[in-house]
Amino acid sequence: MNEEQIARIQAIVEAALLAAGKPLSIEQLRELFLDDERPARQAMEHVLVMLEQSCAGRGFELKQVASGYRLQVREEFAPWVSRLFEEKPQRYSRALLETLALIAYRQPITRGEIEDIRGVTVSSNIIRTLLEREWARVVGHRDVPGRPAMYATTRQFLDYFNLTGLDELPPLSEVRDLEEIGREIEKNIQGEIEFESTPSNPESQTDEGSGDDASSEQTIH
Amino acid sequence: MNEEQIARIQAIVEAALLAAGKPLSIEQLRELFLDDERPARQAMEHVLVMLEQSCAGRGFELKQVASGYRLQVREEFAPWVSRLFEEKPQRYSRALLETLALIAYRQPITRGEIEDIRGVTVSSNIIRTLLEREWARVVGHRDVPGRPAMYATTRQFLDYFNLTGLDELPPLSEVRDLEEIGREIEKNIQGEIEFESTPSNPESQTDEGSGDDASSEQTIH
Amino acid sequence: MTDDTRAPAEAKPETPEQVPLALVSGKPLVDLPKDLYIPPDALAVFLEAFEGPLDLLLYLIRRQNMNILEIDVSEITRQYMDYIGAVESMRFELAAEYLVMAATLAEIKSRMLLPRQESDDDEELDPRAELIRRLQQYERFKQAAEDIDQMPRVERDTFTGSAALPKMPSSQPHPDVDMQELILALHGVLKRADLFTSHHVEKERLSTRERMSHILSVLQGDRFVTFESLFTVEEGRLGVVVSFLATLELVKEQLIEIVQAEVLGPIHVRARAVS
Repeated sequence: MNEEQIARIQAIVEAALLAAGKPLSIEQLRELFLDDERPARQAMEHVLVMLEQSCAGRGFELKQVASGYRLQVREEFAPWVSRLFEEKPQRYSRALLETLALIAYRQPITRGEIEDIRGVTVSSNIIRTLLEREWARVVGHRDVPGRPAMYATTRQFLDYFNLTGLDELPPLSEVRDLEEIGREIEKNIQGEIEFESTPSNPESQTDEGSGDDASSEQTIH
Repeated sequence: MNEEQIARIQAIVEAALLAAGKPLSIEQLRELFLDDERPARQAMEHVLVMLEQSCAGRGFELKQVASGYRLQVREEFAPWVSRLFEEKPQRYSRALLETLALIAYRQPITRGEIEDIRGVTVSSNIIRTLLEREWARVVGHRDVPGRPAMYATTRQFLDYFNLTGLDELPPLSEVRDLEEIGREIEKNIQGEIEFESTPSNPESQTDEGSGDDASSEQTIH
Repeated sequence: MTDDTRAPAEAKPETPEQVPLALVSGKPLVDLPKDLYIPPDALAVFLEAFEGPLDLLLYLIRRQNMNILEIDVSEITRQYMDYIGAVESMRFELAAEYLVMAATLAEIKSRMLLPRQESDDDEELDPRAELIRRLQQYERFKQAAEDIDQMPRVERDTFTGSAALPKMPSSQPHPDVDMQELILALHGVLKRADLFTSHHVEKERLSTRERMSHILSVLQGDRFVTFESLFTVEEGRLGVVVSFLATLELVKEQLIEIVQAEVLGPIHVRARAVS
């Protein structure tokens, strides 16, 4: 491809992204072209790099998110742009955000498991809101009595939060395993009561895992 | 205002127009800025001229419409962009295909004659679809009461099916041989659903064709 | 414990005190009086600021600048019980989870008062370790929720760009049809009409039919054309025959009429269906 062709494809891609108003994948972008003019995947990637560069200094930027690429307003201009909208951006309750965080980092997870960690009941409203916003979805049912639904986050969740994958979530703070906590306590208590040292193999099913466990489930979208 | 300020306002205006997704007036654009930073009307006009120029060669352009300014995808890219919104091609109904086949093999033929053979009414939609697709055309009117139109197939019909002439259509004797093939195909399509090989009473057939019509989902009449 | 293994959450011990807990009579309730006295009308609001017993416990621990791992269970328990007691005495509805936690804390406290037990094979966890585990676990996700809230998101920190659409070609795509489908359709309809036996559509007939259509389309309207113009020499003998057959068939079907003004004069043809 010569430069002229690239420039043309670049303009078409920009036009399509602005017309779509939502992310488009490389495949979707390639599909816009008829067989004989369709750029190769690699060429399309090149075009996207060029497009990204061409947005320097403008009001918008090319952003890659989970479902593809989209053109979006630069964060630095949000204060001005948000004045366009009378409604303030929606705020989410701590309960909702905590539930969302648990689904994001611990998926697939049941409501009961969320409640175990949060120590309180999860209201049906929160689950409904997450499902309606399409940030979470049911990915199956746990094979235990009652067959509770298991929740996972969606591509829309990642798109909404400007992520390409779950591995881009901020890492969870680390937690030392129970055994270590147990030893600490034992030392501190000074033998007032004897601490029963935990089984050397703390139930591997529990979420005591290492900090990288967030990324181990990134394939679930 | 110095150039830097203008560039910044220009980026903000661009961001706002892209976020708004609707035309914004000069006043609305000025309203985005707080009192002490709000550009004068004239300055804003200047910014819009600059913005317009900066869109040269891109996928979109600045357009002035009745209610203000908006960013719009360039019309020259409509052929590509429109593919974003293309619906999946539907399927033609059995009734339409039968009508088309009769026009091909029995032309020139009137709607009444088609109905006589098919045993059911031919809907106007079917005829219209065939005319719109330019597969059939009216070649005259039969000199009987009502002067019904006579239909024949077109060059486009031949082109579509890669025929140079109607004589290249499979002769009906071959069609009979196709009964076997047809049964195979239906069996494959329908899987476990049993294929009704001998519709013993043709009168009971509906317009949608016989029960072996595998494609009942989305059809065009 | 050693300092280098401090809990990560300890890195931000400042938040609970600075963030208003609740709004009481319009004023932010930033800190609680040291004696834990809370105006009765604020107590319910105060508790609502927490996401449950774990959250309240975390608050109490942070307020004393304690590390979770070093919590003075008996002091935290006392404070927790004070709140619960106060709320109960006000006859506020209290979520069951708070009461369950109160029971757990009471159990831990009573265990600590008991002499050490000689039960090596006791698989049960020390309730305090279990509590600490839960607190730590909860704190991780409380933090994660705050992190998620800080992440740039659409409609608040960024906006999806879109532009108006230009005039677009109408794009109703045409369905694809396979010749096979067409044949099957024909087969179906002919079989139903039982036409196989009574009609024989020959190859020649098809080209004749095609020519019939062609001739009809030439004869549009009231126009006469000369008979000869229906034939083209280039087509050769066969073409002429086909045209001739087509013309005869059209006459037979009374679709065209043939006129000869005078004997041996030019023959003209026109469509019969004149209005």
